[in-house]
Amino acid sequence: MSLALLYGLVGVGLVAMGLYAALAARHLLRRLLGFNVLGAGVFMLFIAHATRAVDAAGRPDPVPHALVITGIVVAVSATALALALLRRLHARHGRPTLPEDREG
Amino acid sequence: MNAESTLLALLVLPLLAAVLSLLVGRRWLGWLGMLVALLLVVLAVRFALQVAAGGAVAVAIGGWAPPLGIALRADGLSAFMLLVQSVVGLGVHAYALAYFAPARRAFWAAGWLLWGACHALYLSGDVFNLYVTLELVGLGAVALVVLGGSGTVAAALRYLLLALVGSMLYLLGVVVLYLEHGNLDLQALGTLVQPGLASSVAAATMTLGLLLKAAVFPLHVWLPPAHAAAPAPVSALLSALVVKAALYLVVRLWTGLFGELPAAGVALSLLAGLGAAALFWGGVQALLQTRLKPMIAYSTVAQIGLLALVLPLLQGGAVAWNGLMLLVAAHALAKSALFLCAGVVQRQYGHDRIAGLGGVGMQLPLTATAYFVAAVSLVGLPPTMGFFGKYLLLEAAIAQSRPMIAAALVLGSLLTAAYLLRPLALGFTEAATRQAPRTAGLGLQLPGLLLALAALLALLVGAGTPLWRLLAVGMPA
Amino acid sequence: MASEVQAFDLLLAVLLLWLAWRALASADLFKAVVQYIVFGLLLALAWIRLGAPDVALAEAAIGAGLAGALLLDTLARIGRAGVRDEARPLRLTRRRAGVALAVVGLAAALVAVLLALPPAMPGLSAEAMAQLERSGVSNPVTATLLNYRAHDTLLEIGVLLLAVLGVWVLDAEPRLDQAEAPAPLHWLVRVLLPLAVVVGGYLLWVGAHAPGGAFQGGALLAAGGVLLHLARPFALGSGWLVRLAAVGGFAVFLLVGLAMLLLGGGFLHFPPGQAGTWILLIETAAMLSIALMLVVLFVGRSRGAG
Amino acid sequence: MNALDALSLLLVGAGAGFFLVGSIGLLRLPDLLSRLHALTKADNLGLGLVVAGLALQAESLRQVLQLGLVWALVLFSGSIACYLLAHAETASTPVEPETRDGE
Repeated sequence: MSLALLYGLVGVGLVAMGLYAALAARHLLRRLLGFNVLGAGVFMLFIAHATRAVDAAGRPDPVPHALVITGIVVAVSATALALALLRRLHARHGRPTLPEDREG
Repeated sequence: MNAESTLLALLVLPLLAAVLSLLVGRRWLGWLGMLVALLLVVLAVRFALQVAAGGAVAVAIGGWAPPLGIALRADGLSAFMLLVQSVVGLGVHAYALAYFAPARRAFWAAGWLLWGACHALYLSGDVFNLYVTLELVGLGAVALVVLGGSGTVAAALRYLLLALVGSMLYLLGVVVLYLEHGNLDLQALGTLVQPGLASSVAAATMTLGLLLKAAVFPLHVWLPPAHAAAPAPVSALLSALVVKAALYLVVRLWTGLFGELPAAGVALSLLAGLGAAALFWGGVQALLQTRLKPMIAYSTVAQIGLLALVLPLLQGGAVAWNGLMLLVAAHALAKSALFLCAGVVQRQYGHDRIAGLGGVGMQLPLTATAYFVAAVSLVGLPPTMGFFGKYLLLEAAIAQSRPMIAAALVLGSLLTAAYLLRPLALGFTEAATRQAPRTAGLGLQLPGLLLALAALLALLVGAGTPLWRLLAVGMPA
Repeated sequence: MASEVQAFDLLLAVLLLWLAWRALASADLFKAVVQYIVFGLLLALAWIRLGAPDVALAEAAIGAGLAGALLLDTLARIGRAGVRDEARPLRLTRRRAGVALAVVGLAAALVAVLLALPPAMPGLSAEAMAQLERSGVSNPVTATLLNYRAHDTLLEIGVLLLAVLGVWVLDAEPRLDQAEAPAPLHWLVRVLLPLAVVVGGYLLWVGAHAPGGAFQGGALLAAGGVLLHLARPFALGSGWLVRLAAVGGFAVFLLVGLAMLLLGGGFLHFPPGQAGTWILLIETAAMLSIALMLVVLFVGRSRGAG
Repeated sequence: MNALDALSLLLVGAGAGFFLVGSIGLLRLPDLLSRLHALTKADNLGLGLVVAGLALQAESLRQVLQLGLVWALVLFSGSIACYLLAHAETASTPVEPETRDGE
C-alpha cells in the first residue's frame, strides 16, 4: 500500500462522514463541522495524490498544495460567515437549528 | 480596443467598482454604480459583436498557458450570458438607486463583487478557478440576502450551508479529474476525458453540486424562502442571474467536458425528468401562495425546471440551442422585472398579499404594465422573447420526436399563465381596497418596466441573424 | 520524504478518522469542537507527512487555529442550552436513510477510483519547476499561488472580503459579559503580540523560497489580534480606515495586475526580472488585509469595552 | 549508534514517558485543578527533555536556539493558559452552599 493510497482512503472516509453530517444533522454547528470535515477529506484526496506526481528532485506536485491553501481560506471564510449567522439565529429564536429541523 | 482587452475590461471593471464602493463617500455610491453598469452594458454589447465577428476569444492570465496557468475563454454562450448579466444588472442597479435610500454601502460592494464573480464565472476556462468563482457567487448572494434584516437569517443560513456543500461536491469532482488527468483546463480535459468510472464519478459529483446551487427539484428547498425574504432588488439578482450561473455551468459541462460520455444522453434525460417535476411542483406551489414574492420565488423553481426540461434537445443542434438561450434571457429579464414590481407593491402598500392587490392597475399603472409584459413573456405569448424561445424549443422537440418534452413545455406554460395572471386579474378588475399613500416614485417603477420591455426591444434589435451568428460561436456540434 | 507507509502513518490515519467521527457524533458540542481542533492539528501533521509544509502551516494557523477560536467563541455565545445536542446526533433514521445510502455509494465509487489509479502520475510538477526561474520566487507553492494561478488567489481574497461584508451587514452582537481579564493574560499579550508581528513578517518574507506566505503570515498576525481582543476587547467598526485596510490587499492585487497590463504585458503578467518585487508588494498588502479581515470575522461589529 | 545518539534516545524516551504520565493524570485525576497540576508539570518537563534530546542531534547552533525558543514559548504560554483555566474555574464556581441555594 502506498502513502498516496493510505491517505487517499482516509480522505474518502472523511468525505463520507462529513457529507453525511452536513446533510443529516440538526444542530447547525454540527452541520458546519460536517462541512469542514468534508472539505478536509477533499483536500486530503488532493494532497495525497500530489505525492504520486513527484518531479526529478523528488518534490511533490506543488499545484495541488496551492489549490488546497486556496480551498482552506475559502472554507474558513465561509465558516466564519456561517457562524456569525448562526449566532444571530440563536439570539433571535433561542435555537441553533433551522425551523424545519425542530422537533415537536 | 480588441476583443482580448474587452474581455479583460469585463473581468476587471466590476471588481474595481467593488473596491471603489468601499472607499468613496456614500452619496457617490449610486452614481458610481450607474456609471459602471452603463459602461459594462456598452462593453458587453461590444464584446458580443466582436465574438460574433471574430470567433471565440482566449486570454492566458499572467502569460502562463494552461495547464500551468488559467485561461479565460469566451465563446458565443459566454458573450451572451455577459450580455444578459449586464442588462439585468443595469436595471436592478437603477432600481436599487431608489430602493436603498440612503444608499447602503454593503449592497453596492457585495453587489459589485457578485457581478464580478458572475463575469469571472462566464469567462473562466479552468475547472478549479470555476470553483472559486462559484464560492464567490455563493457568498455574495448570502451577504446580499442578509441585507433584508434579521428575518432573513434562517433563509440565508440554509442557503449558505447547502451552497457550501454543493460547491464542495463540485470541488470533489474537480479533484477526481485532476487525479485522473493531472490537468484543470476545461478545454484540455474535454479531449482527455474517457468513458470510465473516474469520469462518471466526477460528472456525477460536479453535476449534483451544481444542481444543488441551481435549485433544481428536488434540491430546491432553500430557494423560495431565501428569494422571498431578500430585499426586492436582491431577489431579482438572485432569481434572474445567480441560479443561472450554476445552470450555465451544467450546460457548459454536459455540452463540452462530459458531452462525449455514453452516459450523457441518460444524464440529460434524467435532468429533463427532474425539470418536468420541478415545472409542475413549482407551478402548483406558486398557485398556492398567498403572497406575491413567495409566488414569484416558486415560479423560479418552476422556470429553472423548464430550462432543465429542454436540456436533452441540445444534442440535436442549433434550433434548440438558440431557443434555450432566448428562454434564459427571457426568464432573466422577466423574473427580475417581476421581483422589482413586487418590491414596488411592497413599498406602496406595506404588504404583498395577493388578495389585497385590488386596484393596483389604477394606482400603479407603470408597475402593473411591467408586471403584465413580464408575465406574458414568461408564459410565452407572442410577440415576446419567451414566445420565440418556446416556439424554437417546441419545434426542436417535435423535430427530434420528443413528444413528452413538447407536452410538458405546453402544459407548464399553461400552469405559468394560471399563477402569474391571477394577481393581475385582481389588480385590474377589483376596486381599490383602500387609498394607498403614494410612496413609490418613478425611480422605483421605471426600471422594472424597462426590463420587461427590454424583452420586446431586444428582439427588434438583435434577434434573428446577428444573434444566431453570436450563439453559433463555439456551439457544441 | 519517505514514501513507504510506516506504523506512524497507520496510527495517524486511524486517529484522524476517529477524531473526525467524534467531532461529528459526540453529544456534547463543546467536546465535539475541541475534538475538531485536535483533528485540525493532526491534519497539519498529515500534511507535513505528505510533503506539504505550506499547507500544514495554513491548516494549523487558519484551519485549526482561527476556525477553532471562532467555533469556541460561538459556543460561548450560544450558551449551555445551545451546546447540548441530541444524544446520538447522527442516528440513522428513515429520513436519513437516503442520505446515508448516497454517501456510502459515493465512498465506494471513490475507493474504486483510487484503486484504479496508476501508481505514478505526471501531474503539473514538471511544468511548475521548469518555469520556476521566471516566476520571481523559488518556492513552487508561492509561485503557483501568486504567479501561475494568481487569478485564483485574487478571487479568493474576494471571498474573504465578502465574508467580512456579510458580517458587517448583520447587526452588532452584544458583548459577552466577562470578568476583567486576569493580569497574566496581559503579560501573554505583551510577549506574544510583538512575536506574532515578527513571525508573521518572517513567514511573508520567507514564503518566496521556503514554506510560508501571505496567508500563513496574515493568519498569525490575526491570531495576535484575536489574543489582544480577548485580553482587552476593542471595537473595529466599519469606518473608512478599516474598510481601506480590509480592501487594500484586494485593491493592490487588482491594481498591480492592471498596471502590468498597461505596461504592455498582460493582466497579472509580471516581467520575469521584476516578478519577485511585485509579488512581495502584493503579498505584503494581502497579508495586512487578510490579518485585518480575519480579526473582523472574530470581533464582528461588537462594541468594545464600556 | 554512538553515545550521543544513545543519550538523545534516552532523553526523548524519558520526555515521552513524562508526557504519558501527564496524560494519564489528565484522564484519571478527579478535578480540574489537580488535572492541570499533573498535566503542566509533566508536560513542561517532558517537552524539556525531548527538546534537550533533539538539541543533541542539531546540525547548527541556530537549530539549538530555535529548539530552545520553542520550549521557552510553550512553557510561557502553557503556564499562563493553565493559570487562566484555573482562574476561570475558581471564578465560575463560588463557595458551594451559595450555588445550591441559587438554583
